Amino acid sequence: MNETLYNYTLHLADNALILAQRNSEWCGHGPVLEQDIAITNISLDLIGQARSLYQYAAELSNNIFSSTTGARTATEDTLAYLREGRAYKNCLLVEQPNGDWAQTILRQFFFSTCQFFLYQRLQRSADSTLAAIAEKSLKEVTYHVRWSSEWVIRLGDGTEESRNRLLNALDDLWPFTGEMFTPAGYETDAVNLGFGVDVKAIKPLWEQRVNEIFAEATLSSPITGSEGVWMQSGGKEGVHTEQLGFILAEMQSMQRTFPGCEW
Amino acid sequence: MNETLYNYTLHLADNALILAQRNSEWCGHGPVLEQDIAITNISLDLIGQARSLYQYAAELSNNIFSSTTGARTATEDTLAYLREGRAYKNCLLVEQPNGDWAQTILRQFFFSTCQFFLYQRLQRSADSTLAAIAEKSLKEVTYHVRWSSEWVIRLGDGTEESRNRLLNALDDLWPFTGEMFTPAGYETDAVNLGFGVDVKAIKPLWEQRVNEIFAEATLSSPITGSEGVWMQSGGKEGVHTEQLGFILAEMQSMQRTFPGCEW
Amino acid sequence: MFPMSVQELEKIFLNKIEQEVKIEPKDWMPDAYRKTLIRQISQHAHSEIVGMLPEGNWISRAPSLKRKAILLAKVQDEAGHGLYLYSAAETLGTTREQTILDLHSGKAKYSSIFNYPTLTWGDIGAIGWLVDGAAILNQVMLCRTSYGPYARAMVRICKEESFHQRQGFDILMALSKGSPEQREMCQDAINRWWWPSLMMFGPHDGESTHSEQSTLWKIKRMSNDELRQKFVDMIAEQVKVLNMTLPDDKLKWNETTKHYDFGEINWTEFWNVVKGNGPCNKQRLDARRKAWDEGAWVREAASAHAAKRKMREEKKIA
Amino acid sequence: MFPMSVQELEKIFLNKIEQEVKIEPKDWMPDAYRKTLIRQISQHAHSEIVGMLPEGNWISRAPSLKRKAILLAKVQDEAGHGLYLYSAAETLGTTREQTILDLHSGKAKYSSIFNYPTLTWGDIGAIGWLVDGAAILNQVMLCRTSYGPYARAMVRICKEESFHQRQGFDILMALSKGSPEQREMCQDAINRWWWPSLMMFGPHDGESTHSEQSTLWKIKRMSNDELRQKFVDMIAEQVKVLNMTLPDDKLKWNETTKHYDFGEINWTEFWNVVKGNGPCNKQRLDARRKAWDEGAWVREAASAHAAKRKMREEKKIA
Repeated sequence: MNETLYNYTLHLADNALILAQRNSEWCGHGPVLEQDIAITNISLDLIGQARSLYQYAAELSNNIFSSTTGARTATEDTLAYLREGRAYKNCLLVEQPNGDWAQTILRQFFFSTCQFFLYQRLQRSADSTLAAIAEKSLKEVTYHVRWSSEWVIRLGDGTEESRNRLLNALDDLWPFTGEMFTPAGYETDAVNLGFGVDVKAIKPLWEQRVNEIFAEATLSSPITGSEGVWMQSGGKEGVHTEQLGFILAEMQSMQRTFPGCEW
Repeated sequence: MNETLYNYTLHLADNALILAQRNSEWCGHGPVLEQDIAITNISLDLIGQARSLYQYAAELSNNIFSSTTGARTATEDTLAYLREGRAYKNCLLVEQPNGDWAQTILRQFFFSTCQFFLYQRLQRSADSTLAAIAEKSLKEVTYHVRWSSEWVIRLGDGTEESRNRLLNALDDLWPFTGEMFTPAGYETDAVNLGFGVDVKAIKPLWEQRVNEIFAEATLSSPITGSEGVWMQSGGKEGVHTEQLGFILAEMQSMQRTFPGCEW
Repeated sequence: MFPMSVQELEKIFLNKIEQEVKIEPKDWMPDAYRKTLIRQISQHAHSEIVGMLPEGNWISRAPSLKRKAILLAKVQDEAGHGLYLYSAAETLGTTREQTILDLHSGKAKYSSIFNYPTLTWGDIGAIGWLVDGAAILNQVMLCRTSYGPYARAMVRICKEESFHQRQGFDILMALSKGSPEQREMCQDAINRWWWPSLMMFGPHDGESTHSEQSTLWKIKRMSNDELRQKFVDMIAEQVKVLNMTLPDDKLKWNETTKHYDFGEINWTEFWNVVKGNGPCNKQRLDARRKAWDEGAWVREAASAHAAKRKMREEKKIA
Repeated sequence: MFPMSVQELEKIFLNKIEQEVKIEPKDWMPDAYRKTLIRQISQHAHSEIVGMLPEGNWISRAPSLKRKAILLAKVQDEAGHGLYLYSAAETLGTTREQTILDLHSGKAKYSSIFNYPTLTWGDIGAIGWLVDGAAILNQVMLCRTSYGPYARAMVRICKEESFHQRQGFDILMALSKGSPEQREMCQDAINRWWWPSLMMFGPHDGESTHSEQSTLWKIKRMSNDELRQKFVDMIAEQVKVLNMTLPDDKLKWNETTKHYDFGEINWTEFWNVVKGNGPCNKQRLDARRKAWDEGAWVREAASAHAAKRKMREEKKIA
């Protein structure tokens, strides 16, 4: 069971960290000062979640692998900074480039809405640590959903340009939404073991919320409009897009250049 | 003397490598297939030069530091991949972003024209290895100058858009040209020791060539037009722009992630 | 001389094919032959150009200067191959620009293999070894194709490709002799690229749309399945040198056929990627379109300058 | 009531200044006082906003998750400070948009310190310790400035800034206790940031254009040189805790003055950077302009949507 729990926890942590890393690229470059602050805030919340999850994963890892001779002690930082791309388990959606504001907003809306329903259920996880992290994070995620929903509405029901940009973003990002609801092996196992969330069961809730917000944004439903669109997957199992390698090269550069240092 | 020679050689190598790295970003993304090939070719020539120079620097380094206990043996790759930004001695010009084609062309033209006069003199260096590398490289650099000159002329005397883009590039890059002709400490020492080239003496030749090509491009002289423009410097002494850190984080990521491996 | 009837022309054409005389640009040829060739050659050209992208992705991160130079030169070679092939297509009455626009609009295809991502340095080795390896078998056959300019382009390309395959194998060889992480990287890359490489030979002979006519015209001289078997036989031996395995538990030497048996390809995935749903289809086309669109002003400037220069020279003469 | 004469108004105003009563937005104030404040507050706001860039440069590469979060929060605080200050400037009758456009056109200035590049992680520590340290001395003084909204903004800002300074020192502390490379990184950052930090206090008192009038109006309550000396005295002590040195061989405790003596600032460099010739002046302004220009459609969409929503609500009511 512990290895499933470890992978499951890492997957949640990686999602949070990679999206935080992406969002933080906006810091100092946002379209409005208030929104620069808002997206940075979301980034900070996500780093906070990632840290709690990595700390827990490190604890699990040290228990699992403690017998192995010479295995280095895991910490939140070894997990974040010393795993390669093929070991990262985030879904493809969160590693997609920031693009313009519409792209960033829609990525956040799709992800946070899913994360909201997931954490809601994870609060009842048989694993009390995961349950506690979910509970603590849910307030933040509720805000992320509200903020990104408002922006989807604003852009969809704003100017012709903002509407077109949002539709372009939809084109780019939609194929990456399916993966969130297709369980990886460790997710299925986690459900069976009683501590994981059944992502398939979340899908209709997510779709309903997406439909509602799109309707308010005066846009037609992306769900009915995209039947037959192929869904990309692989991220959760470590097969990423070419984006992730560059994210990690930059993010990990200091830890890789100066191994074993305290900062 | 050997340490001056080492630094002097590294400086030449770093110039070649960083510009090669920048140019190689075009590979597969050029505006015309033939030019994609041409810029890649220049990149390849520069990597070749960098390799010869790093190999020589490694040899010098191993001689200088051989007595130090436990010092790792230098190779072309340890010099390229395991030095940090503050140890890199390339001039700021070559680390500037590719920008559009005009930016890339003008950077190449400014740099290659300087490199041409420098290598021409370096052929008569008291150091026979440097002289040999210069001689071998000069044919390549002659081509780089011709190719980039032709493009400066084409863009300057092409459409209104291409002319404007070239002038924008001039605005961005001009402040980085002065550094090429302001000797760093090791350059002055190298001149005194008889193996280095006096970059101050090259300047009028460079200016004349630039004037000629700009005139052919139906543009006014950037030299007379830019009196009083402040010249940036620092790269040769390891104080770079914020660009270099990102170049190295990406370029060195494999060697840093997998230390001590053979590839 | 009286103009010949189509029947007579066709007879001469088929006779040449029969006699292994190359068809040349100025020769008469059936419309369908011309069309098939334009489609195939430009598809081949596009594959070279799009194929620059997955490998190009690792140029900036190549782990040694030597590997960087080799990789850069290789990707450059592919650009060169693209040039030869666009020129060969032009001898059939199309233009490079039109051919490229067909790629960008999605009308023309390119090899599906390039719609997979390169995730590690090991992939650069695997592409050289497996993808170029598969391509070579096809290209060696095409050196004897019936259309002269295409056959001659292939001869030049083949020389360089076998070089590339060796370089790819060499990358994997270094990994296979390296640290545990490097060996893992090697096996992982082989695992991910093996099946897509097998798909490069196209559908089974029975299901291949254009194959029969192409064989009659000697554009194609071996069937998809024949070439694929040849590839499997070759790679199954070479992988032993690497001390790695191919991800197929049905792979086994068959003493009767003197060939390797192997498992069934996932044709759903194959058709799915062909249809545009591979992991990188959109990304690859977007990258090509972006390069083309952002290069428009450069091409315009070059021709504007050429026109000005020509005018000035004419004035001088007058 | 009869309107008062300018002389009378000015008397009331100066009396308030005298009595340490804050001037508030609706109070009468001399035009020059208003102008000086607008110039100074918006310059201060721009410094916060432009100041996000050099530190923002290291967010993606922060060497631990904790440091990443701290840095991100810090840069975000600076955005917040920018907001307070733009609001304070608005109470004087300017708009945020106009203020920002003045920055982009080069009409308004910002602190020159942000025109130096951040080259290593050590620079993030040095900025926190030295740059924020210098800023705080200035800001603590400004908490008692005569214009109410500015003084109150400063009180909020000061609380956060001293936090930032401690975090910066903490980064350097970790480096100073670390590997030889880390210690070198620490000393190198101090070497590069020391002199520019001293320049932050502005020219010598004799050469400072706006100082005299500002002091009379109690906008400014300590001279440039006084503040600078205070800073040197503070840092010269703290650097010992780091086991590092300041790059000034004239730095020495003076028993007579009970202050540290220190070397002369390179004023040529100072004026040069102020004039726009610092290593990053162009880069910083380009980045701000780019963010603004690329955000234009977002701001337009937001106001278009707000207008639509308002219209709909009015319709509902009607």
